[in-house]
Amino acid sequence: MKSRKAGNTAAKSQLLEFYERMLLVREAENKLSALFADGEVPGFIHLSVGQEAVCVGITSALEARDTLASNHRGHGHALSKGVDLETFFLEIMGKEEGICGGRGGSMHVADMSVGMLGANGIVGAGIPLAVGSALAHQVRQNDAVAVVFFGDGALAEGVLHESLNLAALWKLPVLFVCENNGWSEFSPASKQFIANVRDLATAFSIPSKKVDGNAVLEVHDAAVGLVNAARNGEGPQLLECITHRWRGHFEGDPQKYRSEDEMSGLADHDPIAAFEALLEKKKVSKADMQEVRDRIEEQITRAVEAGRAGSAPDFERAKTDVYTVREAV
Amino acid sequence: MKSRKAGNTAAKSQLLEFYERMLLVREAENKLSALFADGEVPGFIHLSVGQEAVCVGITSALEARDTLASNHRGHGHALSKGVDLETFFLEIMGKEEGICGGRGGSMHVADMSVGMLGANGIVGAGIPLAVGSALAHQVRQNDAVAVVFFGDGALAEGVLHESLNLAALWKLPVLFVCENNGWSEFSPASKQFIANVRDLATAFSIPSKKVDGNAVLEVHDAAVGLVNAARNGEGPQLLECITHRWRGHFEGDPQKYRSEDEMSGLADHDPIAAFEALLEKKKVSKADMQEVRDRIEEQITRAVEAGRAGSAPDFERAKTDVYTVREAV
Amino acid sequence: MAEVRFAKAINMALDETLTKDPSVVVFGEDVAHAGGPFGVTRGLLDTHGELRVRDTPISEATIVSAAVGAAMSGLKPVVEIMFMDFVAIAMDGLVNQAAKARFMFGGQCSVPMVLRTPHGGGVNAGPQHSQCLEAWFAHIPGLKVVVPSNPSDAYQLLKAAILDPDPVIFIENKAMYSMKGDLDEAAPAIEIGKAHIARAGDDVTIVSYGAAVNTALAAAATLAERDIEAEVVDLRSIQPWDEETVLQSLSRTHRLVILHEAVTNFGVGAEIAARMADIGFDELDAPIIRVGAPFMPVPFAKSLESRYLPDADDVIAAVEKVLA
Amino acid sequence: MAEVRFAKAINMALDETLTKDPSVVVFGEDVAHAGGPFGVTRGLLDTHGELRVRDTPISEATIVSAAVGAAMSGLKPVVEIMFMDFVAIAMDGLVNQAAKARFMFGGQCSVPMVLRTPHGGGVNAGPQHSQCLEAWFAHIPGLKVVVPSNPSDAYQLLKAAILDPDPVIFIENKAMYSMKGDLDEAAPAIEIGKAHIARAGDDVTIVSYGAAVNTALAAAATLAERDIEAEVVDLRSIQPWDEETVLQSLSRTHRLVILHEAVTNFGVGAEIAARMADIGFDELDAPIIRVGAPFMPVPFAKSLESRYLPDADDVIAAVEKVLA
Ligand SMILES: Cc1ncc(C[n+]2csc(CCOP(=O)(O)OP(=O)(O)O)c2C)c(N)n1
Ligand SMILES: Cc1ncc(C[n+]2csc(CCOP(=O)(O)OP(=O)(O)O)c2C)c(N)n1
Ligand SMILES: [Mg+2]
Ligand SMILES: [Mg+2]
Repeated sequence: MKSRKAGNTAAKSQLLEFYERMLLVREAENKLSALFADGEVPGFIHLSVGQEAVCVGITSALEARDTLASNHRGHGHALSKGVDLETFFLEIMGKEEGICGGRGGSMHVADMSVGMLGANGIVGAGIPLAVGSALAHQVRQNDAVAVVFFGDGALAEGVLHESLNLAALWKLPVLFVCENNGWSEFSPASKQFIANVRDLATAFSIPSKKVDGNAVLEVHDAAVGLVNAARNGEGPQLLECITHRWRGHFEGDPQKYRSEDEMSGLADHDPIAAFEALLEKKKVSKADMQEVRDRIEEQITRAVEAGRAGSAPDFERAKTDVYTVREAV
Repeated sequence: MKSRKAGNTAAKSQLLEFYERMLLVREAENKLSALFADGEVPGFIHLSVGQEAVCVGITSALEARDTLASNHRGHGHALSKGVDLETFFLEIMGKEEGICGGRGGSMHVADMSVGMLGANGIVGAGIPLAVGSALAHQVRQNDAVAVVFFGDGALAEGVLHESLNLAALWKLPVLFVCENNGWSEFSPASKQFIANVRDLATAFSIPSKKVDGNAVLEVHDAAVGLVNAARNGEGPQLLECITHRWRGHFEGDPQKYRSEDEMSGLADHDPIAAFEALLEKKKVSKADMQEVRDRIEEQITRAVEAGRAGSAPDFERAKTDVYTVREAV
Repeated sequence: MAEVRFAKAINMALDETLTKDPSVVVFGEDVAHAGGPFGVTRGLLDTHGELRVRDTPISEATIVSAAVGAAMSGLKPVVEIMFMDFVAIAMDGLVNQAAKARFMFGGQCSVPMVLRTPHGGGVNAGPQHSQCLEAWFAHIPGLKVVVPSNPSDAYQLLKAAILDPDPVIFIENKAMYSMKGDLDEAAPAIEIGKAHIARAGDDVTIVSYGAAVNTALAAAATLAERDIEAEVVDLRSIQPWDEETVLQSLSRTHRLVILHEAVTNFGVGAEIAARMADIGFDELDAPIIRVGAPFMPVPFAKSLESRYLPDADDVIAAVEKVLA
Repeated sequence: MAEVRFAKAINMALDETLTKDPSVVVFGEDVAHAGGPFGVTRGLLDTHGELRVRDTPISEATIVSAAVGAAMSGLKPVVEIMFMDFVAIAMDGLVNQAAKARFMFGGQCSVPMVLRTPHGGGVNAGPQHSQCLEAWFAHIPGLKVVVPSNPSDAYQLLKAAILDPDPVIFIENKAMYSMKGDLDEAAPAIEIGKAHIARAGDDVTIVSYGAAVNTALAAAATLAERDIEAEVVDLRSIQPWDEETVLQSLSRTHRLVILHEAVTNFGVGAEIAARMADIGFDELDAPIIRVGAPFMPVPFAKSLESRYLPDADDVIAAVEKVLA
């Protein structure tokens, strides 16, 4: 999905591609949720159900050479940047054939071949990593941009401040994306961070925009503009996407801290349902949409099968990945 | 120096007190410079010559119970908060009778009895310490305020961001004082930090002011207002003081990175000369001023003598200060 | 004497000290309203109020340094870092400030704070949520480090840590939170720095701390079936650590195995082995063997993590080696 | 073969690698225009330009983590943390990111970065500007740690570190910057992980690294006057470290003394002693003695710091003890 223009003028095929990407993320995570409940996924996983428009809207504005740093809630970032679905499932199910050999799991999905520099278990850590990646692009003059996704909770980490400053001083090609879903674990954003991220960006002379993070075309259009600016040497850019976390902080979180009102209102913000309505308005046929849904379902079924068929990682092999082993000269 | 009102209405005695405090800091540091050159002060020292109006203007707005966290350029902060001159010299000269027993030296002068929580060798570190101290004041409801001094270079440290946020969220009684002298070691502020500290404060809903940091009455008046606000439960406040570093980053720094123009212009910003002119205008007699100067000179002479007479710290005794040794029960 | 879980024992110590001492405050990420990520601080907010039990933003460096500043200004903060891996962001406050304040200010002040943090694997939390980094702290003069191995010790050691005038790192093995054990609230206080003989034996000394003590005890039980009587020393505190007790045990058994979950290389066990290879050299009849995690990050997959974590079989093999 | 100072040797290695490899970049606080706080990076900006040699703001955490991100995206960053004490702010980038990336991503990438930082006392810089914290890094799988003891090794080891595909911590003892030594640019490369016998001898093995190697050599010279021939092993690299060379030396001398400037307790020497008390046990004829700094912060005053730092007399006393 390379085209840099979309929005209202987007062709039907492109609209269907947005749809397919969002569905892929949604259905992959719904499946992970089920696998987790059944004990087929170890550890803990953080789902981005309800937030699919953010990752899809933004990664669709990127080129393959662009890099992406992510956070703990990174499934959508990874899949929409192009990580292969089967090796993705294999990884999260802890298998040797996983994209990271089962060493990292959900919180560390990475795929260097598509510029996905990794999910990250340390809140905020992706921010300076992306700044460094952008530095590499600038020094190597390879016309690439680095993007980082972080939540509203990460705003409180000092590295954000340091990174905004450094990126602005050095005019680095980096796009800061704040996925503001209103929650930081079990605490509401209002009790976590008092400033507005766009005011911060302004203080650091970083252009910024705020969009409805559940409207994929709106996200995409904004991202296209900001990514182009970054690519054109205009320095760092920031995009705030307002969205909603549907599930618990992690799977298994009973979410007692959220009101019934909030929970029951979530469906009103469904980025996928909203996009389906838009597709209908744009006269995309039900059959076309169903075809996409069928394809996704089939892909996920196959990926889960692959995941189940994968083998338990070998300890001795894993041990050899700590350092680079060079051929004897 | 307890009065909270000064400025244009200040009494002559209070004006003379400002003068005396500034002179004390200036002459103490000039003497340290000479002692350092002679090898009587080990390690390295950072002088605040030219910046005396900031510490004096602010500490004169504080009560004894208020606490103060400082940085590497902390002589003025310490002396103006009330650290005894003799134990101050003894410390910096590395003597057992020093306020810290010669264990810390210039970068760690502290005096808990006057609420001076310590100079600090880690840039930015005083900021969250002061936030914590303010938390203690709030929990203990002891009507005290915490103040922290930091330079323009410290603005780039992430703890500033974290501390502004936490202090604002918790409405802590803390005054953030940025001593903006335009230099961070050998680098100009413009290459170090792109934002304006007051814009940051605003982003965090923290009231702020900016003053000519070389005009002691202006600093004092602003500090009185902000300290009162913090004390009255209005939460954190921020004061930016524009000033100038006269000496090198540390003693011995040849300052090749500064232009001749800048160096020769420094004297125009002398807070003490400016204040002398003001005193004259306010009809303070030359004799009164001379008396102050004589007193300071004498005090410093005595302090240096005390410093020289101090003893080399005892190693075995120093070793026992690592942990609190409790009496056997 | 009641049976309580490890998490609850910590909660009781917090509740009790908050009640007794108005200068104790508790803060950290999600510790107040949510009662802590592992439920350890549940109920404290309701009982002790918003002034003293607080949720913080995700700002580890400032959480720790604010605790230092508060401790220098009359409070006794007990702060939490949610996973020990995250202390990497907060080392300045601990190492350059808390650990040094007393010394560098010539004994003018102490820094009576406690940092609680969970270490350890076993829950497939992966390389950034499972580390055991206690060796870092044990290397820093000015810090104390305690690691309880059961609910009763957790309760006692945390109370001792909060009472202690110096900064104490209190380490909780996260796999132990639901472990049950007897808790005698009236039992005499535990002194920080004193080890405990968790099991007596004459054939070999196994020194350990934290959750691994239970692994050592399990190994000892199996060894006993083969008539090998292992003495298990639970250090309880690793800084300071009780070298006298270890030396005395070694002087009886003449054989030493050291066990911990942390990476073996440059871990806490290295200091114990090194010290005994000095002051205990004449007592040693066999090489000192350390059992710990291999030199690699903590892996995610079950098949990897279960091989990664040292277990009773590893201890038994080590004991067999020193007895060979 | 020219005589150069330690600082200059580092500068030469940087200059040479910047020239040869366009992916090498250098950044840190005041490293570009000012040429570094100790003059180590002088001239690099002029020669290699603003794109590749940069001054940063005072943002240690971001300096290090940006280096990691840059290393994952095709550069070989060599960054500086001005005093090792300040790495306390930057541990996340090193420990949770750089050290783990290769492993947790299943070998997909390496992180070819170097962190240069000075440790050590001797200049009355006080408790927050003098620490030797290398044991922290040596404990972390995924990091390498090298510590040169003279200009020639500094030159060679830094070149090896920059060529190395994995993250390397390169430690410079700040008291050594003006030390002079011969530098042979054509000498064969030094392999990271191999120790060097700095002085041969049969009576006792003294293992050391960094500036302390020179202290060990001084002690050995004095001991030689008394017909005690000490073998001095310069580890050069402490992670990985060359246990074979140490074991071989011990197998000849049967006596082991370990020396470093860092605090003894839980220091690098603990690992060496512990390992030799295991694999070298049968070779040992005497207790292993470690010589290092006492368990206290580095004090400021001259009378204190000179007592604090381990010196040749301390080594001699230790050797006498193991020979007694
Ligand atoms: C440094 C660090 N501190 C704390 C945590 C624990 N933690 C994981 S996610 C999270 C909340 C993050 O909130 P936000 O950034 O808004 O992302 P969201 O979960 O809402 O997507 C916290 C506190 C962590 N992983 N890393
Ligand atoms: C964490 C940390 N990084 C770097 C340094 C080295 N350093 C000491 S002072 C200084 C510059 C500080 O500039 P500023 O805050 O403006 O204070 P000023 O010296 O101008 O008073 C630097 C980089 C340090 N001491 N601590
Ligand atoms: Mg959130
Ligand atoms: Mg400055």
